[in-house]
Amino acid sequence: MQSSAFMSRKEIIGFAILAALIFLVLPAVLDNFRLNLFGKYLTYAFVAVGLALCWGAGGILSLGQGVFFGLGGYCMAMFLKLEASTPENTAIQSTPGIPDFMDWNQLTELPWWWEPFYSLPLALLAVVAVPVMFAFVIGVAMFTRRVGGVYFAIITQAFAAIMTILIIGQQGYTGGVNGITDLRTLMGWDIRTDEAKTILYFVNGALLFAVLLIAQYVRKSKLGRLLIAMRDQEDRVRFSGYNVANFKIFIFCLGAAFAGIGGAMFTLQVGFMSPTLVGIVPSIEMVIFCAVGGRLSILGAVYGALLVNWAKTSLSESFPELWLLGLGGLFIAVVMFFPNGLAGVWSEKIEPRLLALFSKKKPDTSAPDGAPAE
Amino acid sequence: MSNENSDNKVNGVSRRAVLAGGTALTASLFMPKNLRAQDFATADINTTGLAVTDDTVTIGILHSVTGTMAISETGSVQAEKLAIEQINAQGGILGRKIEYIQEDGASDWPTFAEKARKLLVNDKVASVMGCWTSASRKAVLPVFEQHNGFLYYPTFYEGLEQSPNVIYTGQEATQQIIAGLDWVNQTKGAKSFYLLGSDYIWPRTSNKIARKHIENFMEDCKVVGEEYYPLGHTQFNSVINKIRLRKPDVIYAIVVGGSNVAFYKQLKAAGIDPTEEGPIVLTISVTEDEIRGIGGENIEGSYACMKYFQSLENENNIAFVKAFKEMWGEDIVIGDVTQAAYLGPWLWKAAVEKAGSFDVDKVREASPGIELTTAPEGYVKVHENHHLWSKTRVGRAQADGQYEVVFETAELVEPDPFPEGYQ
Amino acid sequence: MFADYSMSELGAIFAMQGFAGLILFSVFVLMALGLAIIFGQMGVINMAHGEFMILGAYVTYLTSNVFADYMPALFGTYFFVAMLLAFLASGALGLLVEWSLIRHLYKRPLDTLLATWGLSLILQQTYRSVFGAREVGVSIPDWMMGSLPLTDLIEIPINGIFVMVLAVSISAAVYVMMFRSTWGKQVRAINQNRVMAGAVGINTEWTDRLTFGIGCGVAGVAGSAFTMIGSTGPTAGQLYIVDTFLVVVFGGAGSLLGTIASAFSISQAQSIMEFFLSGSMAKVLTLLVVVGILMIRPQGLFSLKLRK
Amino acid sequence: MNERFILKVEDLTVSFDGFKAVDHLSFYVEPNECRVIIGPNGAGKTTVLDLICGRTKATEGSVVFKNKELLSMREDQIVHAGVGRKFQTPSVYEDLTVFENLELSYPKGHGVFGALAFKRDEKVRARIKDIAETIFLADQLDEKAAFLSHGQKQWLEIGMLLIQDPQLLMLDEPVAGMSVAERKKTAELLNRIIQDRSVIVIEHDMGFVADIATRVTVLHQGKTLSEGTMERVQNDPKVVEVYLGH
Repeated sequence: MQSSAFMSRKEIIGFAILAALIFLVLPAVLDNFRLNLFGKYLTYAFVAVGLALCWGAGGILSLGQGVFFGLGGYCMAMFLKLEASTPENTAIQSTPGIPDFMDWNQLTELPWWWEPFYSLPLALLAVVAVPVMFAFVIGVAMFTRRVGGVYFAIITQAFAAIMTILIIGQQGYTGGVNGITDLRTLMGWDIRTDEAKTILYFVNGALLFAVLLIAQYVRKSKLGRLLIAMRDQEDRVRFSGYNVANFKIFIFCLGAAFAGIGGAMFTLQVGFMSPTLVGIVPSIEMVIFCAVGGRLSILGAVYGALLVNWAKTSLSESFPELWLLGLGGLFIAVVMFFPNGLAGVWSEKIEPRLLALFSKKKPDTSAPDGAPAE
Repeated sequence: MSNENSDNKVNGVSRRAVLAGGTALTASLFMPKNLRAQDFATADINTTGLAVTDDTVTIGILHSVTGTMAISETGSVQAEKLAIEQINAQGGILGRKIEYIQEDGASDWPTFAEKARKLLVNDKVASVMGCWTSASRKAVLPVFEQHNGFLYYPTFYEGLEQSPNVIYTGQEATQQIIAGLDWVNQTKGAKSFYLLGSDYIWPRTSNKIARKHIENFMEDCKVVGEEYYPLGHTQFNSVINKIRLRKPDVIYAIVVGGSNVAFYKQLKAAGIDPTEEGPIVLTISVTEDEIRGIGGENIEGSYACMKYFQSLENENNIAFVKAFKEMWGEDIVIGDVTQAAYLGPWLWKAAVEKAGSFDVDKVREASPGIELTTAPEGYVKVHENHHLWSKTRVGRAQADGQYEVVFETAELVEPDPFPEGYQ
Repeated sequence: MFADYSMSELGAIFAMQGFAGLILFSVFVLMALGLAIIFGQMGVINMAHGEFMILGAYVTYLTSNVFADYMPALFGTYFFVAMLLAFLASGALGLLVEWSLIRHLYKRPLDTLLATWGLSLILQQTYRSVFGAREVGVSIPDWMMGSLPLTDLIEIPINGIFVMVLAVSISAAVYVMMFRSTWGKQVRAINQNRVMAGAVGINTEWTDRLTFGIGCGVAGVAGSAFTMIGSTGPTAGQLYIVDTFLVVVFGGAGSLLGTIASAFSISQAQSIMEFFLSGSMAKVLTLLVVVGILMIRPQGLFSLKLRK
Repeated sequence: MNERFILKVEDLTVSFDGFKAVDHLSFYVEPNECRVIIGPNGAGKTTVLDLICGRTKATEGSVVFKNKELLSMREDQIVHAGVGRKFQTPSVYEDLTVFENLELSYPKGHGVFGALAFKRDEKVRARIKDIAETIFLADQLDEKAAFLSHGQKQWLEIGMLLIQDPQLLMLDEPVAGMSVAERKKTAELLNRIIQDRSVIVIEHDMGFVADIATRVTVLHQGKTLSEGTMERVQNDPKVVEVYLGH
């Protein structure tokens, strides 16, 4: 009979393997520098998991996830920047006590909307709330008017462009193209030391697992099945009595919240936030992380983010002039040959063989190959 | 995991080119007496665990080879490699050959930070030649300060910064702006200025300084317009019409990148031809490098304010241009930043030799006061504030893509990254 | 702002500003036409559209070099040859891409988006390896630069006129192909009902390929024309992609007339706002207004109300 | 209010760029009535159903169901009011199992958070099993809908409507594309489920129509051509001319 358990045995094993990788294997084999790098990659995994829900399950492709990642990251960065801009640290400025880039832009007092970011709880709330509010406004406007598919993708991409131009243009308030840099401490705790980075890596990993568990819950709930139903037969869902727009708005907001958390963790681990993470290119790259991992699989999304970024770093170290070719080729290969990404390769190619290897019994591969006869 | 980089410690440059450059320079170089490696025990000159062996020292090169900034940063990489080859041909530093690890910042600021950390933490490089945009420098700055690295930064920039871990071999904004404005006012009688720029911090800060100077320090002069366009903008007809409306004596343009090409082509097509009567076009953002993309015929007659032009006629520069072309090809051009990047390894060499050590703290201590008599731009000197004393020059663009130098300051201009009265 | 100027000066400025808007309009039309064919008629999202344009620009660059080296006497006319070659080169690349990539993805429009983005990265790197990271300077024949003084005050840039003429003639050519040729009929038939079109004997495979090729070819011509006003470098194509898609979507996909109307309204809005506001804010406002209108009217400006 | 009719369609009009697909159409449906709409292709049959269930927005007119105006309501609100709609081509969720297909139609947990908190309890299981037996799919509960035959998909969709227990059921060509055996079984199924509720059916198969119809409405060019019992309609000369006669 139907099982609606939170996780199947296979999924428990999958989660356990990923947990072992993130919490045991990587910290054991990587030096501090590399571990921090993987911590950075894992922040993209937050976005990729959100995309696996929005796009993989719900069929909503957003090319503007960088906006939410950036908003979360900027909220965190604003808090850290205020903490770093004590009057003592900024004594050489014409207005001490405000962030340095404001001083360069002749601002003489902190803009009112920066004030809440003196408070850590408010800043942490904003990390999630600001991207969600943004996603909510976009979602309500677009989904209630049934904008979907390609149009949604292009309009969200336009948002990424608008956001970048705005952040760069309003540099007195946002730090402009440089971003918000030189972040030092979190409540007095120096985030730049090796120990801090290691701790942040584990915090990041724990948060990622929290997000993964939420995603798993959503996937396994009736809402998760509804998303798949909507992707395939939107009208049928509507005429089964569901307000389809609400579900899309919810999942889009959830994806935005995940991205915001990822952005905040990025700021903490990398030490700054800049508009280059908001624009069109990073937003599309985030989609690729998800596609490489397998757009249907939330665990796959994490592996996708790790793998692509690791490939990017090592390719650009060894063949700096060729990595774009590799990345471009990867995009095409995934779409053309592995539409279900790593997760698909695993479940279609590797897993059956492993099973065959471990159980002496011949694997039962006879999937139903057509509609049953009358 | 950390040692896959041996591949890019390249030495694939023709020996002839290096030797030619090397000998040409020796003639004019103030050479310290020949230093041999065995005179300096590695343990003495490297007490902090940098990548120094008995016969090599490793430094980092960190620029964008890919992405939008690759256009600009290529020249810097070439210049730095040339300087390294020449130093090695002369016997290296403290008897040690310089090897380099090149990393790609990929026009992406987090990548710059990541690579900077890798160079400092994993590769323990003794110094880094790198960065181009302010954003990339701001991104790596905390990394350099945290891990006590030493960066030579080649680009003219907006100032407002002075890090103990950076030597700024390009001009800060006042060095590039003030003398040029005074010159155009005094020799051309210009009174009204239209400020224009790409929308980011360098053009905005530079225009701010320009505006303060025009309004506070130049008699009867005024700014009649100030305007910014997004990076990558390619349609300038509207602003050209606005310029027509305001009839400024000078169009002060700080447009960068691809926008530059569009701006000058459209300016010319709109009938504002700097070779003829009409507004003077003065820029601080177009070097010979950029002219290649714009096309000499499209910018001919405009003035640029820099510290270096390829056409400078002094012995140092003639030798430098010759060596550069032999190494990188006859049709290459050399811009202001490329020259500044070339100074980096030489300044570092001088500081290390003065300190008698590769230790960053000692090199930093030795740096102020370092002089180069061999710089292609002429004589330069490191200021207490880690910027260079250098001359400001005005050049007029020619159809062949070169600048004709029409003015240079009599004295070296003092760097002033936090200018009083300009903030 | 206008207090110090005489009426005739103001008139002249506004005339020129109107003209600037028309040039921007022509630029948008050229950018968007190729995409309107590909996206509007085939539903394929070609994120490498900008790179096809830049291919046209590079072809123009090569042609100018060949003319300068071997036929300096004919240099004044090379641009026409270059545009033709740009069309052929980008079109040929388009055919190749359709054959190797796009045709496998017709049922997955969002996947074409990803695959063509990958393609755009590959093309960028290829341009960089072949032509170098720096922008190349394309020499434009003298007669195409400079301006035409209409009155003492009004000057019209010649390359602007050229771009306008080109936009009009290419639009006309596309219109004729679309609505007068067999190919156009087939394209529209396939757009309406692929299975039926196949059933009545239209070679849908070849028509698709040709459509994609022609769309890319038009992009190549646009890129060739833009060497007069913009830059030619490996990543220059990226600058166009957002504007281009917005123009097409705003016009209502599938409607050539809509694309032109949308190019007109966006260009006029942007050009007017640029005159009164700072450039960056004008751009942000234009994009916001377009996106805002699209939210209210997702089908774009022109679209038929159809029975489902 | 007049309680005689459960559904009152009055003056309903929709035009697509000037073409009136439905033209000032009025008809009334009584409780427990099975109304069959017939008419030539393009008569506007499917459009009428689309208008009632909110899939297409009407240009003018009114549709009143149990004293509620449907035209101003969203699709899901119309469903909650008690109107169920089956599409012409079977539309089921192919990636989900038969069980899950039915479960999603179970009238509980229709809000976002309701869906998140929805529990698959015994009551739900029992009801789904019950329905599955009705639609001959009790043995296929764990199978993905994609692997069902065309006829089975039609049944599944009907089952998805039944589980909501609508008071007005609208079926668009429920036996189209079925084999003879399936058709027979479907007729049997329909005869069973049209008890206790009102039904509007679009159908071409006259034998089938005669079997189930209480009253028949003949549409032609968006207007009512004739209305009444099957017998009366069949003998209407206007109908014979445009529809049955060719």
